[in-house]
Amino acid sequence: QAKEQFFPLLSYRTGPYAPNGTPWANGKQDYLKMINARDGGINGVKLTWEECETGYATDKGVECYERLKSHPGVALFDPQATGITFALTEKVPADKIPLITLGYGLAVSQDGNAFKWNFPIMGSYWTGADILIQSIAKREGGFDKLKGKKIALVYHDSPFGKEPIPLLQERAKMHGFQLELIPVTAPGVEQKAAWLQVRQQRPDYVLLWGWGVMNSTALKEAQATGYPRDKMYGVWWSGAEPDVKDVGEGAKGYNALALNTSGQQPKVIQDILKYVHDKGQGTGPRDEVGSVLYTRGVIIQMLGVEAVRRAQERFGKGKVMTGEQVRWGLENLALDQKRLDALGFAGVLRPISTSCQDHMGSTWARIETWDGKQWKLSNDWYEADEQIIKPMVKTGAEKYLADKKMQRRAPADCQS
Amino acid sequence: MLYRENGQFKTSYRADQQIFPILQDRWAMLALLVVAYVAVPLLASPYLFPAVLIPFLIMALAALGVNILVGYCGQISLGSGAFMAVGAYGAYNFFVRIPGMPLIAAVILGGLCAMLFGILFGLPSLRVKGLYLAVATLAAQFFADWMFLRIKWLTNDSSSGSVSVSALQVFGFSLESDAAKYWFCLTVLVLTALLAKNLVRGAIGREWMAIRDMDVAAAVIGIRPMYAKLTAFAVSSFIVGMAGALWAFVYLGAWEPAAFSVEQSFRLLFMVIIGGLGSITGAFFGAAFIVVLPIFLTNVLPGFTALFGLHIDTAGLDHAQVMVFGALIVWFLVVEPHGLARLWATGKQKLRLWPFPH
Amino acid sequence: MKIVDDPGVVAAPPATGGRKLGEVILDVRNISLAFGGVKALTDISFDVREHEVRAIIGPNGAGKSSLLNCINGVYQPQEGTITFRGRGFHHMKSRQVAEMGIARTFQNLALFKGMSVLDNIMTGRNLRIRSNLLLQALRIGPAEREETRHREAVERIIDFLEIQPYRKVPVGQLPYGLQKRVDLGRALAMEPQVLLLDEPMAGMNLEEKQDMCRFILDVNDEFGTTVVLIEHDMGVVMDISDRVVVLDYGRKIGDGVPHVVRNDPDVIKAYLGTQH
Amino acid sequence: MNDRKIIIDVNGIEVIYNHVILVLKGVSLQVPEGGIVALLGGNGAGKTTTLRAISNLLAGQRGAVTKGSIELRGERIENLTPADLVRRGVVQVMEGRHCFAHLTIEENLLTGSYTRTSRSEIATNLEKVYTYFPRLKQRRDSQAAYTSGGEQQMCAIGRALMASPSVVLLDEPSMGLAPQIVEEVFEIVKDLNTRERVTFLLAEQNTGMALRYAGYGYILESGRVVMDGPASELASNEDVKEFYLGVGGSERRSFREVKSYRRRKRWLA
Amino acid sequence: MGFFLETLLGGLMAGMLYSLVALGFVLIFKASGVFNFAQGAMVLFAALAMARFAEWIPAWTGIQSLLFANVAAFLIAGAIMFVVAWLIESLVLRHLVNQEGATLLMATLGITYFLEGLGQSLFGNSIYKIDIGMPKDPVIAFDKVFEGGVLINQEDLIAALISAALVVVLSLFFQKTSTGRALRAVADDHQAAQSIGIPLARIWVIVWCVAGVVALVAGMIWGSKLGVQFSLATIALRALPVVILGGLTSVPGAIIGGLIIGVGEKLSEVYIGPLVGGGIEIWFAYVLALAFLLVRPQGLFGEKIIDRV
Ligand SMILES: Nc1ncnc2c1ncn2[C@@H]1O[C@H](COP(=O)(O)OP(=O)(O)OP(=O)(O)O)[C@@H](O)[C@H]1O
Ligand SMILES: Nc1ncnc2c1ncn2[C@@H]1O[C@H](COP(=O)(O)OP(=O)(O)OP(=O)(O)O)[C@@H](O)[C@H]1O
Ligand SMILES: [Mg+2]
Ligand SMILES: [Mg+2]
Repeated sequence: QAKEQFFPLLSYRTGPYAPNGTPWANGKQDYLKMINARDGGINGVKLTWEECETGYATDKGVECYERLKSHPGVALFDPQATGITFALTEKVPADKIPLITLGYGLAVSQDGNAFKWNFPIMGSYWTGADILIQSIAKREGGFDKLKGKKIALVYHDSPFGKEPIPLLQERAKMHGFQLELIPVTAPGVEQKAAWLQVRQQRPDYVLLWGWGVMNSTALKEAQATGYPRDKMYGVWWSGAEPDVKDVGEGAKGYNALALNTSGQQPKVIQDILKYVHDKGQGTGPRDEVGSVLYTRGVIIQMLGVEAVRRAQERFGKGKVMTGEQVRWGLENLALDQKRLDALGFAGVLRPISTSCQDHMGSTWARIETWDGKQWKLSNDWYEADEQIIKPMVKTGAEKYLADKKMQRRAPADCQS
Repeated sequence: MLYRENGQFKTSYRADQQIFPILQDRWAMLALLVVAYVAVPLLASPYLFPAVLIPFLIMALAALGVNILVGYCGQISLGSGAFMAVGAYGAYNFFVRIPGMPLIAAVILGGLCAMLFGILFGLPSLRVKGLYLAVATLAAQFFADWMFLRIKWLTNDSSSGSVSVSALQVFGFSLESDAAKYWFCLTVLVLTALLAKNLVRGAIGREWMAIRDMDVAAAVIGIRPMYAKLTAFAVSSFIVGMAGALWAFVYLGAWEPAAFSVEQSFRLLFMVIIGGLGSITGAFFGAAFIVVLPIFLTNVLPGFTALFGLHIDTAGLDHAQVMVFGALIVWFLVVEPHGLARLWATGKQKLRLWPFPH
Repeated sequence: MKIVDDPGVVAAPPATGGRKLGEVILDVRNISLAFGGVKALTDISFDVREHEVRAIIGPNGAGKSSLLNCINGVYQPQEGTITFRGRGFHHMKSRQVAEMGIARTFQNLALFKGMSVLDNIMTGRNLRIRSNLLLQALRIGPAEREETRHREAVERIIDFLEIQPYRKVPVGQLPYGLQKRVDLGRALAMEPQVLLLDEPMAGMNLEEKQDMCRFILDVNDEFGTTVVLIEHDMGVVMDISDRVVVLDYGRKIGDGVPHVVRNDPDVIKAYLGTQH
Repeated sequence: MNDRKIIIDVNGIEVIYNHVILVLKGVSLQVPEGGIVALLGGNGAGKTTTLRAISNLLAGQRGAVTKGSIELRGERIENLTPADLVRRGVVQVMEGRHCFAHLTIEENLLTGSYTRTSRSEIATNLEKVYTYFPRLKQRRDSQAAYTSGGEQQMCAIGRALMASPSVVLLDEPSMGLAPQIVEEVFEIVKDLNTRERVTFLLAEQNTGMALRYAGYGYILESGRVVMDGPASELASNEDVKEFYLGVGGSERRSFREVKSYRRRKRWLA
Repeated sequence: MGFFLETLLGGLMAGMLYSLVALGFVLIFKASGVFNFAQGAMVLFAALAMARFAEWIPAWTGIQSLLFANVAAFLIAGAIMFVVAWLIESLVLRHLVNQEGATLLMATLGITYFLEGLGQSLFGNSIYKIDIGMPKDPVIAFDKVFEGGVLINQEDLIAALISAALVVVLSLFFQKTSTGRALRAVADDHQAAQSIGIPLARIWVIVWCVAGVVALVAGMIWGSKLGVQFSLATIALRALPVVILGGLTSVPGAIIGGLIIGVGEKLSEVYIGPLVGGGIEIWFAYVLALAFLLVRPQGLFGEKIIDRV
């Protein structure tokens, strides 16, 4: 039996969210291919994978999970959808497989003491929303300037879109700005009423919390109603190429959160081009390599691979790790700048270090702006304000535990 | 000539009124139950249970409910997803708000919530008919979608609108294992199917079918359209609501309103039409077709194309799967417009004549 | 009305005219019905006596079916009243009419196509079902017994109409003539006091018509059921009806015993044609 | 009938509905050019099915011809569409009216002339139908669904005539019509037959009437032809007299006096 | 006041865009009694074809003219829709003559799946652009009359005009020609239509083809507004209340229904939405349509539902 670590890849290359799901899924696959080609796997353990199409639908996602979960050598699942994450959160403890939900999923699952198997690494919707408010405050010249301002949240009417609301309400209370909530029914192809409301309310800023076709439609409607694009701030799921390419000049000035850079300069991307695409084994088209969502896929997969590597350090190099062991690896990630540079991710993202209590590891993000042709990253990094988020996470996690009649993990549990 | 009823004389109307008047059918049914209760759990893999069998059972239950409304009473409904959602969230609220609420009671109470909702949205059927009604029932669907996203109380104040349940128990037995879940769903399904069968072959069932086939004539022989339609809505949405509760509690464990989206409504309608309108067995065939076939295709197509040396990527696979699925629907309809259940009945009829052609 | 067990033994019916008719059971007074510009019925009055066979004839489009529809509560006449056993109605609800014991058959076959012959006729008993939904679902005790009781009654009708072999056949697949019989069976299952028949013999050959006449007369003789009959076959009308109403263009142009009506020049002109 | 050319030749056909119900068990019949042929038989004998087989309308009923052949003027027609047949002059008047419910009577008639292109021909045909059925003219603007049963029957017959057919398959034309209209319908048949040499194949329950106007007759029982012959011969046959004409023995019997235990004598089956 | 007008106008124009999709439903229903669920998939399919060919043609021919690319792509997509119509007739409808509505509905669902799969595997599943030179930026009118003026979306205005023109042409076709009458006859009774010589096959190809072209126009306009990708098929769900409110059998009904739904849904979202948390427009549209149905069960202009005994 060959030593193989198996990565189940849930993806959606079809359906309403396919334009965004595809580059993401390609990045994930290409990274695995590259590791196999360049390093021969992790310490000699080959990486294998299987893709399963969810179409962003929960029941199909669950079916995929059930199909792939008992595959030998399963490491972790990345559900790629908020709805599937909810369903799997209930299932993984029994199966002992960790979930990695980079930049999405449940905000409260940052609390590793309550959510042993969930890893919302690098950010949740709460940290994202928090950073957006920070950057707006900075633009205005301080939090005190937010007083009396009006900020509208145009959001995908689903748990994904609703997650940031509690945080924004908290911030609104703190700084005295007015928060307008404008839901858009999924998938978001008809937004006329929403933008009429924007026109009526004349908010100073619009936060865009969309996914898939909703983003480009929102930008087009903004153009059609004459709302200034540079007053619009999107979450990191509203800041990729498919969201703006089609709008082109019309989206000029629009800002979005960036978890990562884009472009083909980073060494890891170069490696992918060299070891995978040059060999004709690329999953998608070559010019998509290095795009925003593609790079995010690469990062997710890198975290998975590093978690396995970390686990091997403890449980035995060159062995196939179990889900439980990989979970430990995810909980003890220590990707400092040096490590990132070595991995070829210099400048792509900030260092990450997770712990038993903190399953997020990093809450840093930047703002990028669309100049009509491409995304331009600003150099200011923001970190979500712990003072605000921590208590909220704690209360949320407590409620979850109470509902489930579960206990917080004992400190001893963190050692296993 | 193994399968024939000749020589089986009924000595009373009671005997003739049995669900399976033919001896062979009774044995076959018994065998089927034994297989379902004993053999399947022994043979099924850890994948089959949660990914195929349980969704099949729950969807068959839902299709059964929809079939009562659409197939028996002729009121085409596209709001079944909403009834499922009401059942699920209704059961959820009873389950989490009332300490010690047993699962079965919660599921039934969820069904009752769905029943009230169903009656409410069934009221327009007194005036609106056919496709107009079908489209109008979408109002229920979108309203329910909205309601569970917007009214926080219904989701126990969860910030995102998604909720979860765990530690399910039935009469003190834990429902953690897949086999236990399977048995539970199977039992609910078998019992409901039995009750539903009794209803449709009894007086109320005849009222429904009369309304479906010719409502003016039905009124003339003293059937009250209002009563017949509203009971159909009530019974149907009760069953669909229970299915919704099971889908949420047993299959998903955690869910958001999108789990019961309009696609779900459509899928349920497909099931009853493909399976056979106005047939209890049809619900089973339909659920099998719609739930199992895509999964089967996804599992089989890559191997199949590999035979020809073709590699097919996930997207291509999904497209191929969807196309084959669509083509099969059309093909089955061309072969037998009245659904798989009718195809099955025709097959049985042929078997009865066998080895003679006619 | 009780359906007899043995339909074979039927006493020879008394000859036309010599029959004893009862009181007026159904009285139609000054009924008018219009659809937009079309006057289907204008000021129609006639009565039906208990136990009689009352025929309604008239050219196509004269308003015969509409008249039955008014009695039945399918159409609501704009004017006039209908009195049943002394109770007057301006308009009636279908369900009320059924409860009072008026049943009917339809010209264009209004059977429940997807259901078997047995089920179709069983629907005629639905008014009498007493067990509630829950009992029916569980099918225990009283519900089961009730079902069996009604089944017996229906089986007697099936025997009577000689359609035993088709019991379990979906009616949509039956030939036209048999469907007409099932239609009659469904009406009979209601055990009505008044039976309204709309062209029960259309599309039948002679022998089948004879059978149908026999059924109608048996019901009439045996149970004293009053029959109101629309029919275009004059032979049938002459032979089996006690009194005849003639309609033309929504107006009544004749009313009386068959041989009188038949020789009425107005009726001949409007309906029968000169050949007869 | 040997002196005339055969226009429709049905040769030993079997028809099965729904893949299992065998209805026609080898029916053969010939219709001579310019003739009137009656198809008689009790309920469920298979008359309608035979007509459907000829006009190729079986598919919509999920029926199929499984054996035998059907020829129109020597050409096999099993694979033609009903529309092709209409263009070859064969039109069927379907049992049970089948008017287009939402169209007015006049629109119904006009759709009947779908295969005709000449405006003047259509206009003449329409006039002709209106003279045949004055009642239709009165109700020309009402939707067909809201006309009486008899009016619909006239509409169905008239609609078929609008196609200027050379062969008409008439299924129970007299059903639901008032006596004098029945008479008229048969007069129309005779009229068209003699003046325009239209061939008729008519399935009828009204045996007396049918045999009076037809030249030749076939009697069907349970999907088989049990007797055929010139109409006059059939009309004088004792069995036919007794069972179809009701004049068995000596006199016409009253419907009131028919003995209830008398059962039909079957020729076959 | 200015804002109210603006909402009203926005609603009217959104409604016209719905009508365009609704029209496809009405056409096929009116002409064959089939409730064509595949209409949404046809919009997607046609739009995908048009978008991709408009992209490929300059690459193949070397001619860089946008106009040429668009016209050629439109024609090719139209031809493809013709082939689709022909295939649907000969592979599906032909075999389902005289079947019940539910069966036919189901068959169109099968077609929906097939077209969605086929469209995406032939033309790709990413997001594509249709650029027919629609003006994207708003104009402000009446800024002298109201404060802030009334904002008018030129793109929508043009689209609304196109759909109005289409509706006029099609209603004339149905009312005035003998083919129009034949189509209505087919919808009433397949078999009777066959029996008097109406060639169902040809009729159906024609109708589905026309519906295909209507879908193409709808796809082009919506595609130019939203970009062409899978979600375009879901527009059908927004058009359904329009169809039933206007009446399943009425071409002008599609327009009036569209206007009523468009206005109703936008006004409700803007004025009632904020009171109850928003997001109500989609169910409000359905409830509005339902309310109308309670008064007229056949929709505003639909043919009366006939039930007679
Ligand atoms: N669509 C169908 N499916 C199944 N069986 C059918 C169908 N149509 C007719 N039959 C059967 O075929 C047999 C012959 O029917 P057909 O309609 O041809 O008789 P018919 O001679 O025209 O009778 P009638 O005088 O009552 O019209 C009948 O037994 C009938 O039950
Ligand atoms: N619902 C309706 N709407 C409009 N007109 C109607 C309606 N019902 C009946 N009519 C018209 O009323 C007149 C009488 O119809 P009715 O059906 O009562 O005639 P009938 O005497 O039964 O004729 P037939 O012997 O042909 O069945 C007809 O002209 C018919 O068109
Ligand atoms: Mg009548
Ligand atoms: Mg017949």
